[in-house]
Amino acid sequence: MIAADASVALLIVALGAWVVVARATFAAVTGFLAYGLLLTLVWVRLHGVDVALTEAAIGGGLTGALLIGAAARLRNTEAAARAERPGRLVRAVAALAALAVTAALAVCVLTLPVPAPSLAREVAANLAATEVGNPITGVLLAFRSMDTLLEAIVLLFALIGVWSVAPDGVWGGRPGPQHRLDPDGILAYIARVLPPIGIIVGMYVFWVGADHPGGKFQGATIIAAMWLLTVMAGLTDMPPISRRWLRIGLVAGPLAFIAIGLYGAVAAGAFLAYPAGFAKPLIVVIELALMPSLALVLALMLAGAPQRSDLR
Amino acid sequence: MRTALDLFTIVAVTGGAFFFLAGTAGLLRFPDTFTRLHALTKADNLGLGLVILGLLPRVDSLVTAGKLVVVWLLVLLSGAVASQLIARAQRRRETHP
Amino acid sequence: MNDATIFGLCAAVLVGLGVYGLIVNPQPLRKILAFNVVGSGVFLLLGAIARRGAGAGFGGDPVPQALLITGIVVAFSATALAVALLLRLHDATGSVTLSSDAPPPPAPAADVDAA
Amino acid sequence: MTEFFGAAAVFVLAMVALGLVRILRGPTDADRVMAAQLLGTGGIAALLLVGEATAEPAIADVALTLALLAAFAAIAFVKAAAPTPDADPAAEDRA
Repeated sequence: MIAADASVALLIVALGAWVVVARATFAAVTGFLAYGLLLTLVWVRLHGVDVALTEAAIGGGLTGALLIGAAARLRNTEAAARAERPGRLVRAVAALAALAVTAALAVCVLTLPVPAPSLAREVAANLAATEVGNPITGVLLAFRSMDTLLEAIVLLFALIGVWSVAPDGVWGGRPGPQHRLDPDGILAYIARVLPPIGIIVGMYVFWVGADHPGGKFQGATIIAAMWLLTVMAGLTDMPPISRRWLRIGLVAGPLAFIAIGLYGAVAAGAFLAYPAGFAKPLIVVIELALMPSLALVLALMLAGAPQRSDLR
Repeated sequence: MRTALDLFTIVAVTGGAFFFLAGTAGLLRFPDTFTRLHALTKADNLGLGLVILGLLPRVDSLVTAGKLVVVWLLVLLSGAVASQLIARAQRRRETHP
Repeated sequence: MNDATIFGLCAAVLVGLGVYGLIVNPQPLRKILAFNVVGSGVFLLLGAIARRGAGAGFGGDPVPQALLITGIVVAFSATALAVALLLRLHDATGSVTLSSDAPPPPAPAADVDAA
Repeated sequence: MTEFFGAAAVFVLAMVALGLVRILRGPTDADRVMAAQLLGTGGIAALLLVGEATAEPAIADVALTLALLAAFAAIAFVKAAAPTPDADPAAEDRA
């Protein structure tokens, strides 16, 4: 299988080079889509199926749609930007810098300590205490749950950042353009057929996350993508960002997470500690609370800043 | 029995690989966007279908087998929709430049 | 030469490629793309390190793998924020140049300082 | 059999890599999106072949996710390529 690994690695490097040097931005973006797909394959080869699932959902779906949309909207700026291409000297220096970084990292890779330091043994020894079967979920929601809490909050801050670039006149309005519905069109067709399947798959991926690869991020991403599909087909519209249910939905997950953390401080002596015997139910509650908030935040981030002020 | 199933797997997967070859050849050699779309959507879906067919006898749980069939159906669906949409967008571009 | 080493070296090359693109490409969207290439290179490096830490019945060290999931989601949010800023710059000024001595943009740049 | 699946995965990937030439050459953006779509199908096939080789059932879930989101980028492309934001290209030729 070394041959398979080496060919995937070469293909990825070729695509990475293409993303960087392609003349047309759109070509670079499409190259990046393919690149994300190959990364999914690499995560499988590196025995990180959870990571592969995340990459498939985020890299394959959301990032691709985000960048394609941006590239299409910025198409008319491309000619002007070509004139700004730096001269030979800058390019040579940049190439030298890139080579130096690559060489340094390659030396690090080749001189990594043997035997490799690993926390796998500690995770395996303590996983039983969390009562979840998937070690990744154990790490994300028990051993390093502070990281996950902060991540959820970082996502909220990023969304506030996206919203805050809206012009004053449309603040609180609906993100993105209004898509016209063609009730018999093929887009409306797929937007009716795919979301029910997608929601089942999303819930399934979320639910098996306790014991098998999967989890709330992957499930939330799939559900967010399904929602955006119905929006793009014109079947539904993005809500105005000033809606109260929307704001509550966004903060409910992180707030529940913090509340359980505080409960741990009272009941088990440390913030985010779980009392013995309650680890699994508390983890399930956190995941259940976090998932709708994550789906909302991811979909709204992709939809972008508010553009229409109609508050109906 | 095992050997017969293995043989079936090898034949189906090899056939699938052949259709990927055909799809790529069409994508590279056909003269315009529409014919290329044609090559792509026919050959690839058949290629993936045969690969999945070949893998089915080796799957030990019914759930996983069902998932694989659903994967194929979803790819068929999204391939059909995406090629329709791309072809229409392309025709619009060519008729109203 | 095992899988961790192959993809570790692949990651080193990707980071280098991304750094080059980040410096050389004048368009902000291309810089975002290059930054994502750097990011995925770093993730891949961490993935290779996780693979080396396989043990106790796991195919890879679960701690760095969990960090990777967090990282991929955060990288998406950073990209979405960068794209939102860029589109707003484009709406406000009609151009997306980062150059300080570029010709003045056609649209009035009343509410955004293009420099 | 592991070697056979590995070889088949490499072959499908090689085909997909050849298809990437379309992303390089274009000439239109539609060709590029289409080539990415091909890569999606081939990528799922390669993933399943590699997955059989490593015998991890959860790989079917990864393939399911990829298949579900396969059309997402193409739809975003068609929507973004429409000249006016609310024109639906799917409605276009039924006049």
